[in-house]
Amino acid sequence: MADVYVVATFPEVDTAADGIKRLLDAHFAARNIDVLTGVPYPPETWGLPALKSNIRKIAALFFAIGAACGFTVAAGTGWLYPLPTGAKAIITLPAYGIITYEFATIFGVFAAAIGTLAETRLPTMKSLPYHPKVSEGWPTVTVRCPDSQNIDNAESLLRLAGAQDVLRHAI
Amino acid sequence: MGMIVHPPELYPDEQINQDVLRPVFVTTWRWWILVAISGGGFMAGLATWFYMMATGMWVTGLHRPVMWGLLISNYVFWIGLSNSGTVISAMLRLSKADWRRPITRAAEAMTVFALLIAAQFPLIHLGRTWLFYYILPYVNQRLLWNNFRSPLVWDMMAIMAYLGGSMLYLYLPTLPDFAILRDHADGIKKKMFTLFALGWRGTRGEWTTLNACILSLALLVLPVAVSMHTIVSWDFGMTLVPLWHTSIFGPYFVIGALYSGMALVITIILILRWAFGWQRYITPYHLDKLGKIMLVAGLVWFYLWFNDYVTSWYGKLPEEKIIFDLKNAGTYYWWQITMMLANTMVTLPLLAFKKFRTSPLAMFILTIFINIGMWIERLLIVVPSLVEKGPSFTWTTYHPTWVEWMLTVYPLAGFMVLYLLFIKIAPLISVWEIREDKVAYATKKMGQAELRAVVAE
Amino acid sequence: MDRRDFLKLSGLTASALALGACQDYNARLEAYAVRPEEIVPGMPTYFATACEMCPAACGAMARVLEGRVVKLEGLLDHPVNHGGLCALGQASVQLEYHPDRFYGPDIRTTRGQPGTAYLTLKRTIHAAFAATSRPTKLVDNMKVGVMSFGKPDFKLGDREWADAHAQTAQLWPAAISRLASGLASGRGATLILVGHQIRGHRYSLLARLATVLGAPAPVVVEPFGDEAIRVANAAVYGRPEIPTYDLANSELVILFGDDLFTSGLAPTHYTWGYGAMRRARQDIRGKLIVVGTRFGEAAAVADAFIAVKPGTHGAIAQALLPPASGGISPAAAASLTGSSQDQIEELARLYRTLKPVIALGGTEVAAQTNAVPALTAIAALNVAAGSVNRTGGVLAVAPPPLAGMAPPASASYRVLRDWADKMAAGAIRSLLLVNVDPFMAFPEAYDLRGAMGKVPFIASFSTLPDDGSALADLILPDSTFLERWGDSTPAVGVGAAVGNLIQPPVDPFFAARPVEDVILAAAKQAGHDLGYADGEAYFKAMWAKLAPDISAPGTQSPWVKALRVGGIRRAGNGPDFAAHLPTLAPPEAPAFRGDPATRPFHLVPVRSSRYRNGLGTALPWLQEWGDPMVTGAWGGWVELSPKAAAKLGVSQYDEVKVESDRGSLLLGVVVYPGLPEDAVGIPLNYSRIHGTRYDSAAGGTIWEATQKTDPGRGADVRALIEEVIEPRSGQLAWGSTRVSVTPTGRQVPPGKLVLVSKSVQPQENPALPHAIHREFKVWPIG
Amino acid sequence: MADWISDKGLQTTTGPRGAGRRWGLVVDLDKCTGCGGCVIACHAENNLALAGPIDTDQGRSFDWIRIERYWEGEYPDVKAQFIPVMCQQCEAAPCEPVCPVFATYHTAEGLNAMVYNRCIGTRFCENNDPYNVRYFNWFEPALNWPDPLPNQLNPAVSVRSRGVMEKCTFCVQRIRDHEEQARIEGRVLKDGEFTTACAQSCPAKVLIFGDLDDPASAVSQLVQSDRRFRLFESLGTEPVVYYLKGGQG
Repeated sequence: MADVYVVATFPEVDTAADGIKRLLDAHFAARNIDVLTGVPYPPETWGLPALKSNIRKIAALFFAIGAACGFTVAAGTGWLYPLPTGAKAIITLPAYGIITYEFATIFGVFAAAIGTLAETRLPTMKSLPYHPKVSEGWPTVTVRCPDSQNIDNAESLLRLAGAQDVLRHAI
Repeated sequence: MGMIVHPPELYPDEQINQDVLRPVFVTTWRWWILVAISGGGFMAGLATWFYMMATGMWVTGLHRPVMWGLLISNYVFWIGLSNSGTVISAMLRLSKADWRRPITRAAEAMTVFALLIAAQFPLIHLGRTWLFYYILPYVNQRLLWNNFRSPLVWDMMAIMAYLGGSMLYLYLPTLPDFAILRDHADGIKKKMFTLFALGWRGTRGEWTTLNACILSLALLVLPVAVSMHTIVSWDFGMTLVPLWHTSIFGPYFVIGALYSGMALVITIILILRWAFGWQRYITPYHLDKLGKIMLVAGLVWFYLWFNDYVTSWYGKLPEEKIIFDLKNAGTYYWWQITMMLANTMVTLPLLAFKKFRTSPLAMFILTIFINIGMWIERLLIVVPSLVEKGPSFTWTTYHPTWVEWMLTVYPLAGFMVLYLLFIKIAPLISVWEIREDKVAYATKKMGQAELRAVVAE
Repeated sequence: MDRRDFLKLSGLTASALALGACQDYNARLEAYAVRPEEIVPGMPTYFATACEMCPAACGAMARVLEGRVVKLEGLLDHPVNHGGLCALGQASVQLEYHPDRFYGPDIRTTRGQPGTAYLTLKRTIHAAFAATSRPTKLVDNMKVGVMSFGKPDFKLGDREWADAHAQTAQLWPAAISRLASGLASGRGATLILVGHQIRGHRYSLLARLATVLGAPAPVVVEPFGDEAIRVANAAVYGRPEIPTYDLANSELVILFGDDLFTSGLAPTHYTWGYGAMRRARQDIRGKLIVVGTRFGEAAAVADAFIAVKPGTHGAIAQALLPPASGGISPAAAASLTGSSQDQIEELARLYRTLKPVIALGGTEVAAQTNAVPALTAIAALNVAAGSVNRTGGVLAVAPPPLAGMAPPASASYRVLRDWADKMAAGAIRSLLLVNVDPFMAFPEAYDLRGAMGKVPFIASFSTLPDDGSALADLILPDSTFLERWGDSTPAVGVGAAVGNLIQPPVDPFFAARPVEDVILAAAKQAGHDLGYADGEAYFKAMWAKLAPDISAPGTQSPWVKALRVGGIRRAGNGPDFAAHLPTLAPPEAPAFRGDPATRPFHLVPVRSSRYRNGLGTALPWLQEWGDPMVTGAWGGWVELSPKAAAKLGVSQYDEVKVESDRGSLLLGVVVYPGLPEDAVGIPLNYSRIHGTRYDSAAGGTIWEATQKTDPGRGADVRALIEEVIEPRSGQLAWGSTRVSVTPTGRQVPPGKLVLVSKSVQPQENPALPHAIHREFKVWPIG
Repeated sequence: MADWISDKGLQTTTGPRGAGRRWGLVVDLDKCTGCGGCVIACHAENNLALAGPIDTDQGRSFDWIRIERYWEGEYPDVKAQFIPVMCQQCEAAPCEPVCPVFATYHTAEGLNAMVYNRCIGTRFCENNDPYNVRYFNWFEPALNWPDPLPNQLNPAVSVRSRGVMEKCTFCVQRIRDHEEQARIEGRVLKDGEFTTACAQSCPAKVLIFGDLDDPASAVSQLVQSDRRFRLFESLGTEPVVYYLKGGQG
């Protein structure tokens, strides 16, 4: 059965936070509640549990992998095709160190970008709950309601908190 | 009371949208004229390039032993310009300097486009451009990879890393703004921005990840910018060519790049400020801050330049003295004088005055002059060392031809074209970052007092 | 059948054969006649022959690949060149494949205008060229870069080549008939002018033709020649020859004038001798002192250079001689020559102490009005020092192995001029220019063109277009020495009896034919059967006389043996000179033409190693190679001393007008530190009016790779030279002209002055050019 | 392994070599008269292109070996010196490592090899060449040989195309040819069995080519001379072209 989201836009942060508080008080699961905003707000703003990102770790991991790749490619090339040039060693550590670093950065940068997309599950084909007012700066609370009887409840709670526009969004 | 503070005023979100997004949707005749002019220059440069490819490198003024000339000094110049955008943005992001917000996007875009332009020069000046891919480390049936001992390969790797990093560093922070554009656009533009926004909604998770990503990128890109300019300097420093073979070139190039790049950032934001009426976003406060950074960069640049100058002057190694004399007493004397006037002797003292730093017109003229000086400086690095290197029997002079001058106009025109097109696909002031500023500086009424909310990111 | 096969088959059908044997550098030297099955495609074949680019008669080895000659090398152990070969010799392959070679005989109805049959042939051959696949367009240009390396294969258009060969085959009979009728009409009033390539038995054959016609003997034209040296040598050594200078074993060589190694009669031989003199002996390093006006190549390698005023070389020689035989004091010599007395005294000391010593004079001395007395004084130095008939000294020339091979003496300018006067008077009915461009030997002050215009019939045997052939009614292009038979012997003594046998490593290019084939056929038609079917039969018959002298191992015939080693060489010298020390008159002052007030500069025409006697100008390698001293390429220039340049306010690449009483030239300035303030140097014989694309004065050829138009070489310095004759030898005193130099205020147009090295002259900034060269800056003087 | 990561291991003067030969050239400046036979011999042997007058003046001509002339002093006390300069085939060649595509590298027998097919024309090698002996093909050389001049071309040497660098190869085609010949005949190469085109043409025997690793070879003997020096020796490029000073030394 399709998930139904209740989407409520608020003109102000305070009222939106209030709406979330009401939902939590009504035993809506925190993991089903989200806020769409035009700017990032401090995590504490909504009274929801803080989220963690693994991007830094991913970038660091791939930085290391890139370093290994870079050195392997540079040194391996020298190893397989040992062409002497200018009485430089076949495995020239300073030169290959530079290649190692550049490879590491390329890997790290792209890992951070691809990791971001993966972590945020973007780009997506799904029609996810959204309200155009978000881009006007209106915080918009979305609540996933697995049980259809909770939908009305959520709507009324959010209206009570001062939501301007409350919609249902089914996937 | 006239004091310049930040942020100057706070606007409602709708106003910001209106101000900042307008250039994306509203196209004036002035834009078309600029596109026509720069596009013409770009196409002419492109045609010149293809002419040179089809005819041969003899159409340039290059000859033995001046194997690199104007084209490579253009390369170094544009690589230098590309430095500052990403660097300033990353530096200020990492140091959480809030005043950065209105200028980061414009600066980052400058980096990407200057780099895209600069990266063409190594290809332009190849004898057999159509075989450029021999330099790439890809598996091939020729059973040969590239020579990782060559500074040109380091250079290629560094350009790839910096270009990749800068493009992502430009694109990912623009995602929320593409979402805003998507919500404001219709028709074909809506489709385009929907595609660009990748379905950004602004969930808590998205923001958390994006912020982490931006910080990671800033951390990665900042040293890569340093490495990139250092490696460009090593294209010269690794050689045995007199006055190229110096260990100061690394930091000297990095700081020179920062200096000329900062100048271009200021030139660009001033143009944007006038063109789009963004006086309320880009204020003398920014000019003052950027001017201070530029002043420091300029002083350090001069300090390093003087280091190089005085060591080769005092040391008097015969082969170095020949080139030194060319610059300071010979053929290139007036170039040297012009350079010193344009980017040091006149400019740096003026920058020390707040009055100059905060005057948009003065800064505009000043930054243009700095970049003229820096362009000459690149020329003076590349050319004199080559015309009189090696056995004096082979010494020569160098006179660029129209082809090389066309290919000097080409990067400028190309850069303008790219920048003008970018105006139409992304807001040049980061909308969400300004709004975040507003959140950060929001005030709360407490009793009779208006208190500033202290918000940590 | 493509052209390669054509060349291969037709070139290799002779009867004699020999298997390759190893000799120098492991080369497989071959006799001319090798059967096709013995040739491995892709493997070079070497043919021993001799170089004929100049009179030196160097032994040479032609490397032939699939019917094409790709390189000429020196023949090791040849007494003339000892394995070396000079620039001109190396460039001879460009003569062979010169783009402007005459493709076949040309009967002209209007002088200077090619005949219709020739033009048709030329078109056919160009069509055949065009049928080969070569990159010509820009797009192809790029394709070559991408797709392939090396020159695309010649895909010859078979039909076009067959046409070309059919056409050439038809042209010769008519041309020979025309020559026969020309000879018949000329008879006793026939004049045969020959160049240096007509020598040995080729000369004998022409001499025989002259005899049967009742005409005067063929006249040898050597531009700006050496007759004064021969006259002086006759006076001192008793024979008008240029003896063997045994440089290799001498301790001191005093060279008057400066062109021994570059443009003398045997540069490779003397260069070899110089090298051996310096470093071949264990403990002795021979010294070289150069006495001259212009500091040139020899002075550059000399231990000392004694600068003298133009034409005063003889005074230095006389300062070294005892007073009894006309010697003068060093002080007197110093005042006459303008050089330092100390230097002369030091030279006298060396001359007295070092034995053996050789003194010899070059063209700088010979080009003056006092040439003979000066050269006599120089030759007398050898007698006074006891160097004559002595190892390390001056030795008599060994007679050639065959009397018929003796080198014909070149005619003096006075003789040439007399003949030209006869032409002008209408006394010459028929003129044969055999491998010679007479214009190279005449200053423009003499109207040779007008004189030749009076001759009813002119036939030219030139291989390349030149000013002489431009006036011909009939062109009968001679084969190059790489395509025909011949023999030669050196023009100077080399310490051995040398008979070079020249064989054709490749087939004649297109339809060129050897002179002797044409002469024999035409003489026969004119009713004088000279007794031989063709050149090959003629040379075989001549060399048959030598058979007992050539010891041939095994079954090889002496002829094949001679072919394999390139002739016959026997070490030894001629019968000793009966030299005597002449009593000299006080030094004679040289005469100059031109008022010193209005013409302040002496003109020093420089015979360069690049152009030599004029044959080199047509060859692009020699044009493009920078002159060793000036580094100038492609044409002429005017050398000005730094002081003179400063005084005139000109610098390199400025254009000046150089003017004598005879004419004027516009030339680019080269600042040349090796000249006195009152002399200018201009290279000699660098251009022709009707030359090839590479040496014509007017230019206009498009250089395809860069689409640049060749500016041309400009008028030659012969336009300036006064017609002054040295009275005793009749030689042209071509160094007797005074000129003025006027800046035009412009720079020369691009390509008119070409300098390979543009480095700053040390006079402008003494610190610079040498700073970087400290490591090898040890000058020859210890 | 130690050889691979230490620069010393590849210093060809001391390190191991594959071919057991190390080609070298000795130039005796005391014999050189600047006659230029070597220059034209090189043109003929190695298919050097013609540049034409304008491009020659612009410094785009080809002289794999050139005779440099240096002046000193003022007339009449003027002096000049010739010095033939060709690729010095440096053992620590600065031009080699800067090539991004291995178009130039060092062969086991000490030759500074140039692989035209790989060259993309960065021209970095000539920048880093202290002797300025590398020549770039600014134009399509084949176009400057009007018919029938190309008949002279030496088929053993490739004709370069536009956009690639070229330089003296020590006549590598001759080396290969004679190595092959020796192999067929089952013997070792003899000293002086062959030589480069320039050395062969030199009438004064200024240039002597041979194997520096063969102690009996003529070049090995000559490099013992006190007159020996190398160009720009202080740069540490380790050329294998040895010059012998002129003069009484």
